[in-house]
Amino acid sequence: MNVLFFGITKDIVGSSEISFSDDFKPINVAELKKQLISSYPEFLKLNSLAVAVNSEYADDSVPLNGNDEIAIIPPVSGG
Amino acid sequence: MNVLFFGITKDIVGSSEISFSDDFKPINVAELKKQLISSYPEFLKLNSLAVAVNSEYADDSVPLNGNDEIAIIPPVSGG
Amino acid sequence: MNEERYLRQITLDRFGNEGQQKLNEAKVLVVGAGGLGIPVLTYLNAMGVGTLGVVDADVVSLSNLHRQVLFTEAMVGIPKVEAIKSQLSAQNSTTTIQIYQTYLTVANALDIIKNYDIVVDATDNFPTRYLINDACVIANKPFVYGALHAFEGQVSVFNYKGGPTYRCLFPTMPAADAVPNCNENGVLGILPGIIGNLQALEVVKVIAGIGEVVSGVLLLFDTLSQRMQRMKFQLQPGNNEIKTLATSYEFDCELPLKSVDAVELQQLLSAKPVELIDVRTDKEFQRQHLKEAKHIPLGELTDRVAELNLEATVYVICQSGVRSKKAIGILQGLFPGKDFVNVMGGMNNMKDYVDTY
Amino acid sequence: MNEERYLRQITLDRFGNEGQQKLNEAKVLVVGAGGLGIPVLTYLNAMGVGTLGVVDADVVSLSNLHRQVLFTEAMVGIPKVEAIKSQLSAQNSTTTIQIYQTYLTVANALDIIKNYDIVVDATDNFPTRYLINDACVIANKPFVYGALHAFEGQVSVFNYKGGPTYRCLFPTMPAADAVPNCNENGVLGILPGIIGNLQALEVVKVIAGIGEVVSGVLLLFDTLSQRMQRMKFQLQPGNNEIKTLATSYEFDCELPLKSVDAVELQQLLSAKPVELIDVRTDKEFQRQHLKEAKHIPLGELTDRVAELNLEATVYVICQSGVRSKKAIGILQGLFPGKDFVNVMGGMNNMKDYVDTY
Repeated sequence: MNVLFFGITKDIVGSSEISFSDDFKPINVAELKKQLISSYPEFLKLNSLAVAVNSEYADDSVPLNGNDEIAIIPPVSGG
Repeated sequence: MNVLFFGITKDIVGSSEISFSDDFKPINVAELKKQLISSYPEFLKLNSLAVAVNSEYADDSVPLNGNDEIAIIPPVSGG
Repeated sequence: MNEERYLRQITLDRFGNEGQQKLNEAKVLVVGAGGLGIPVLTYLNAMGVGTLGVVDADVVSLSNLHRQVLFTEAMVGIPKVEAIKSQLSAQNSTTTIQIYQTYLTVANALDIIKNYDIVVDATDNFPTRYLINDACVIANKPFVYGALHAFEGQVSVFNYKGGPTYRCLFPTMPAADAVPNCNENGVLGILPGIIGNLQALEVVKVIAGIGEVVSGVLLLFDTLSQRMQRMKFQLQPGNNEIKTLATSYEFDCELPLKSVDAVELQQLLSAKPVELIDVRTDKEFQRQHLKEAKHIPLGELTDRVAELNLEATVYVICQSGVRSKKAIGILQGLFPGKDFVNVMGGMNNMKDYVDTY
Repeated sequence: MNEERYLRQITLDRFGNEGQQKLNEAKVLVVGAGGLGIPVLTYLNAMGVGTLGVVDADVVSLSNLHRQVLFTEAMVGIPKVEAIKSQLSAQNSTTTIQIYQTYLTVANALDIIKNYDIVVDATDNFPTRYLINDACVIANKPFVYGALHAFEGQVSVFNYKGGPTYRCLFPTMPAADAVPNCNENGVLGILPGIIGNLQALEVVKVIAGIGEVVSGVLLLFDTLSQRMQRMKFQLQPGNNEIKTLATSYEFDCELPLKSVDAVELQQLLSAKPVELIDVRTDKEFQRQHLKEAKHIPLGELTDRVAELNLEATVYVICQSGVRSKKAIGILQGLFPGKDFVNVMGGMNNMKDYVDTY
């Protein structure tokens, strides 16, 4: 499962994309957020974080499958 | 098989997309060009016409399959 | 309306005289006259939008010029809205240009917005973005959003014909230190040019009723790969039923904070020795710093607090005033009861003094 | 190089001082100072590209202003390259701006291009695009291509580090009447703004060596859906081995054609009755036409040739001079041996006279 990172989350993770092996794949969006927070505590501060699953906004309950395209989209403020 | 049209070809065809039923599906790019010319003689004038099959430039010999994404891309000159 | 002037648009199938007439009758408010607002205003003015409003309290600074291309060197120091009015009028004397030399606030937002058909969010900070969202929902106006981070930009049209709003994407404002802004993080001059032009395009589509408006879709543009991705999203119940503005749109986590501005700090520095901590990176510090500053990068602060002279009042500075607030948050946690003072606007506002120290 | 001025770019990770220094040392040639060239020049100048060259023979006209946003109303009638030099210098006095008030031709192309690192194709016609391609292959310079049709734009970087060229996409020039240009077809003012900015971005990426350059990929941008599609393509053998320019880049099908210009036609009209056929659409004709013109839309020409007075010399006019050439091609086929006269530049060049007739 591949996860793309945008905005500040790319800087936090230090990469624009990370892969989860099937053994550690989160079962849903809530689980994914938890895993990100535990690996990168700075995610805790991003109270408004959009997650896209296959190009659609996904709330915490949306289940994740191995071949889903996932994107982590934080708010950005610059202008 | 769906074909997307760009630039002047969209104006010639009068639509941004047309479908070929499986019975009349061209077997390759050369055949597709022939069918377009026979339906829309103005294609004859477009001596440089790029055809993309699944987002890759395709020369006349490339075979076409039912679920290919095809785009007809003419040169454009405006600036 | 001069036909000759707009001939190339009038000739265009699916736009024509009707599209041009709709532009001519439209009233568009642009909030923020920076990297995004400039291209939006420039193209809407040239294309023949009849009435343009501009809200911005700032003056032109030299470090604006690399991306705010309407401003000339001679305009550095004058109010942005005045510079814009004179430039836009020279390009198209038929546009009515209404300038508001102020920040958009809870007190003035609804009064200003009610006079326009569409609002463009071209600001550079979260409090104003959430204020625009709520005010547009209350006033029932669509608004065209654009925002940047480093090499990326976002575009969408919110509150359009019952479509979703900014809060459907990002329900609550991030903490003050969670997401950096352009002044802190930097931005390639061309990026706001691209994003602002994509916003101007959406404004024209909304006014003229052509094409698919980017409503319920967030566009994500990346300069490094030159790719545009899309995310669909829905209206969340309640977000289009806001009836009143919040009392304040300041950052939720705003600390009760003592602060000084550039002039005050300069007076302090010339009057007496002070404990001034610069929390920027090594690179930023080497490029330019105040003579009196003690350098402790933010990341090393907790490990190096022993170096602080806590007998004196401790002033904290960074590039724009955001990281220094964060540092003070950390220090207040370590030394409750002791006061720390933030240098508002950071080194960005110290530039007139930095060479003399 | 002024650090304060470019602070927001210098602060940016992966760009920094090195990126800024590379921009400062770069020399970029922009061919065409129209809808595409203006945003390219504006942003490259603001961002700190050290040397900019501009090739364009035209003067500013009123119908340019809706998309060529650097020109003010007061500049109508003056050479575009002069207007540009004065505007860009006011915005950034440190840029060296080299102007060439000429068309790019077989005679001057190699001499001009050799002085630059990168060429931007911001022209509005096929002959110049093919000339730029061949000259850049010979001179071994990358060139950043942008072009428009109605609501769509194309962007790519050709001849970059051994990558494919324009001829790998479109091997030979289309016939003169196969593909319309913006003057004939119309263009929304914002579209060249977006495409030009995407070109400027590629120039910066090539110079600074950041991100993935759009080489071997054609970007297709559609304003109505605000979608960007991509097509990959390869170098075709031989296209990077051009050693000399062609003798001429005129349209292959160029007809041996008699023609008059606006002034000559006006003299003819005031001197004697003439047979003048206007082949534009009903809508165009209703908007504005010459009193003496007989209206036969191009599509009806073959059916209505009986209406022509072939005893007189027949003059043919359209909006820009392209469809009238096409009409003459048809008429010459029907009446071989008879001369027909094209009105060069069409109604676009008649605007000073149209109100008096």
